[in-house]
Amino acid sequence: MSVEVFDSPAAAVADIPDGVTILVGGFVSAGTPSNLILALKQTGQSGLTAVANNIGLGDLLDELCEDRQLTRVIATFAIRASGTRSSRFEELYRAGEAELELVPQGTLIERLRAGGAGLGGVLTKTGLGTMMAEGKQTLELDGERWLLERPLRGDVALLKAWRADRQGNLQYRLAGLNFNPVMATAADLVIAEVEEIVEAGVIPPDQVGTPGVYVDRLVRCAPIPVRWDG
Amino acid sequence: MSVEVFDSPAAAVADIPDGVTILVGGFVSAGTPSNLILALKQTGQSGLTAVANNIGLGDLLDELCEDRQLTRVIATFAIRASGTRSSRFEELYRAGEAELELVPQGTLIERLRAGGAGLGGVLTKTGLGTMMAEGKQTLELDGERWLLERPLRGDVALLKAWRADRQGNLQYRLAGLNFNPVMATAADLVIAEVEEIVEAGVIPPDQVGTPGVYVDRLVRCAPIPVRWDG
Amino acid sequence: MIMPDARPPNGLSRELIALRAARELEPGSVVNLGIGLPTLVAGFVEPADGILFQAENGILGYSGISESDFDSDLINAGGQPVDLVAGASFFDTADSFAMIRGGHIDAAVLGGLQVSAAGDLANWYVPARGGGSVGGAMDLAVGARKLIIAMAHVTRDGEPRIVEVCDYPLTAERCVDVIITDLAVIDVSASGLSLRETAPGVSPQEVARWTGAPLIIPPVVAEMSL
Amino acid sequence: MIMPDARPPNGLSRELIALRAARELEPGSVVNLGIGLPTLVAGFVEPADGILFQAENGILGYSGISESDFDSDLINAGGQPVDLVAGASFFDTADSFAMIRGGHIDAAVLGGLQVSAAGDLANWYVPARGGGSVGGAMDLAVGARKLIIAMAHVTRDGEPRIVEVCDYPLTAERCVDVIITDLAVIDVSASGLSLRETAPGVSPQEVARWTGAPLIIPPVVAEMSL
Repeated sequence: MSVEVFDSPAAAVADIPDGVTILVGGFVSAGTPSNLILALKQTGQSGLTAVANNIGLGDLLDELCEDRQLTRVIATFAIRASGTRSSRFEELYRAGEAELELVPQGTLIERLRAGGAGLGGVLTKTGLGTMMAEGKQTLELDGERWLLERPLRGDVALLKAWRADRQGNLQYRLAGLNFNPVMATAADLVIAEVEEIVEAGVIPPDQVGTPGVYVDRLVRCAPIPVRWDG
Repeated sequence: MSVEVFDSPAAAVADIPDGVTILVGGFVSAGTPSNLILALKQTGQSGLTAVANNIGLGDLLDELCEDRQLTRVIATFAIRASGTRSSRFEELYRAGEAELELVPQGTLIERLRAGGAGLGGVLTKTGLGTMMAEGKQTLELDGERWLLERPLRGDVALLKAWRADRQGNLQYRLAGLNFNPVMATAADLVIAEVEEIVEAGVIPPDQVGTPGVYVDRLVRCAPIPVRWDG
Repeated sequence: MIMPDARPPNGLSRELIALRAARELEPGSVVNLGIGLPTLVAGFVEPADGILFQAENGILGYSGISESDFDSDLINAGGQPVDLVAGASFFDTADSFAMIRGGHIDAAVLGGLQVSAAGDLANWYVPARGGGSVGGAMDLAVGARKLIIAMAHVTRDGEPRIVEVCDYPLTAERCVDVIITDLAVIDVSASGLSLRETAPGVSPQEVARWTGAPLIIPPVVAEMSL
Repeated sequence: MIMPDARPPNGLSRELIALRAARELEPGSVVNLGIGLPTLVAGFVEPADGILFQAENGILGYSGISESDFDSDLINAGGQPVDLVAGASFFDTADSFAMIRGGHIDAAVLGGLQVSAAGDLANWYVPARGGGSVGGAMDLAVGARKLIIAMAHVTRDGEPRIVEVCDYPLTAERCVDVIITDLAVIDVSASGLSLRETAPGVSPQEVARWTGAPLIIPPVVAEMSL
């Protein structure tokens, strides 16, 4: 249960092995663990599967494609409709060097939630009658059709919160929550970058966004502002 | 979307028809809409189904059994193992005048969540191999067995929060959250009793427990302290 | 019926499409705006109408795009900085899509690549490009109580985007309620596509000519008031 | 083997069962305590051990029962008022059971009516009474990484509660890891029930005599240190 505080993002991700699945919190610029993503680039793990809302132009996650560290991406935003400029991921994808599993946003978060909450899946109408339903089980219940979506978990989760206390409790700011609280529940090793680490008790109990029980590693670093251009 | 403020709990529940399903927030003494429950007793609707965590000795919900207003209860705590004293509900239940559907707590909240979140059901291991699985569909997926639990919704939800703003946003205190935030999403008419009503903007956006979009009616009243004895 | 070498009449600008879409929103309703053109809709509602915008990344109650002061944690689903109204709230993605799929969003305005006569929507995948970006579109198409599509009436090549059957991969079946384009406002119902309004200077016959599916033209078709 | 007219030896009090159960908890672990006897466990852990108690109604980090100052919004799952530790947090029931079912609770201590040789648990339904009260027991039995049952070794009528096969309706199959009673500490594994410790003054043979299922008695069985 106890949380470990690391001196640097690089130290916090150094022992992540090649070939694992990494959940990456954040939505475009909000709540994105930029320091941890860049540390992952620096430490150079390869064969990674990334699960994230978005990978595109301006996303730091896209940087991991420069040295072909990502071989598979599960995301909701990946290939833009307009082809004026390509992300590095798009180039890898077109070259057949990286796979893409595109998932509707509401389904991605429910699959992650199921993975963290000990559920075997959820039934949704999202994706019925579309490419997203291909190869998936549908159930008809009381005359209504539903698509069965299975749980998704990561070996590692990289999160960003505003601040943490020494119990590992995380507090988010503004729209920095997004995927972070659910991803915190759905990985074996949870690493969070925060702007500040405070004593236990400083974060009011009703403002804890992620209880410390979910968090394994903390690293304090100045946030890297990101501005998205798709 | 707009929320209506009522002068009294009785006025807030007066037009609830007979025979509807009512979700009742709260967990024993915490976050329990005591004023609204007593108002329901006063206005005298009958043939009601109540969905609540607990109905037992000392629960105000049990008072609705005095005049046989409840004909069906869906709950997690209902009949005590020890029979030294009986609740009114237990008497009705033994007389065959009220039905009981007992549901594991984690399953009850997931069924309510599914009902509010547009999901057709969830797969859980809870209840597998027990009486709770009788008559329910099980799925075997990748060699693991799961129990399919279907959504649950109410016609009405009665909630208790600490305070509300004039947009209907609710803020809870301490362990007063429990079933309230999920039940707020899963009923057609949502009525909340609160200790205070403030202007929009007073509740910080990151401390809103239930966004106003879910809330139809507010009534300000002094909380009734409840002490449970099972 | 369609002449590929001809050009459609001049219709509304993107801004005016957004303005017309804004007029479609009920006072006091909760509305989600898709990326691109729909984002502009927020700029055309009156504060007095009390419309609350929901962003699927976890905000209820932003008022519009705020380019002045960028806080990377305060953005809409398109990554644009936003301002908040009094009474706004934040929540995580799970709660956001519970709100969307659960039917708690009164209306969504999304962009479109194609809409079919049955109200099927295609808006996330360009076959020539592959891969795709779906975001929250499929959940919004399934969950929003009213789905408004704001798009150009034809492609850059002059091909109709309103078609008998979508040949682009679907976002959802039978989900669209209203189509607002540079040329027209078209209602989608079980009986088909029905022309409600035309853009100023555009005739019902011209709309029909650039529409790739049967279009019901009532005896009286109003001109959009903008 | 069982003589209904005989009485079992005097074993531990409820408080000492709770104390022994407390010793079973790892420092720094996250623990859920069931209603009744298990609630007493919170009173027997050392603050220095940093054990965090979770209450399924939505608290992580309560320290113990606080009868002095009743706040109706600050209770455990048994309705008892509690104090918080520094670093506590509140959450709703959905998040609480996500934590429980998702395997994030290191250990749960629950009461029992019957435990079978295979580790099946029955603890929510007394056939003679009907109806039942299940609370979070089924979710905890399925989700907690280690399940400790704290109960009296026999019923008031002297019938064993540890049985070959439960005749009371089950809470969950094959879920129990350790049984702590007034007479013994018994480990449950794939190979069956194994006696680990006896209460002071109670012999392994006496434990076996009041146990309704085969009991493995290793060559050395420790006496509980309390």
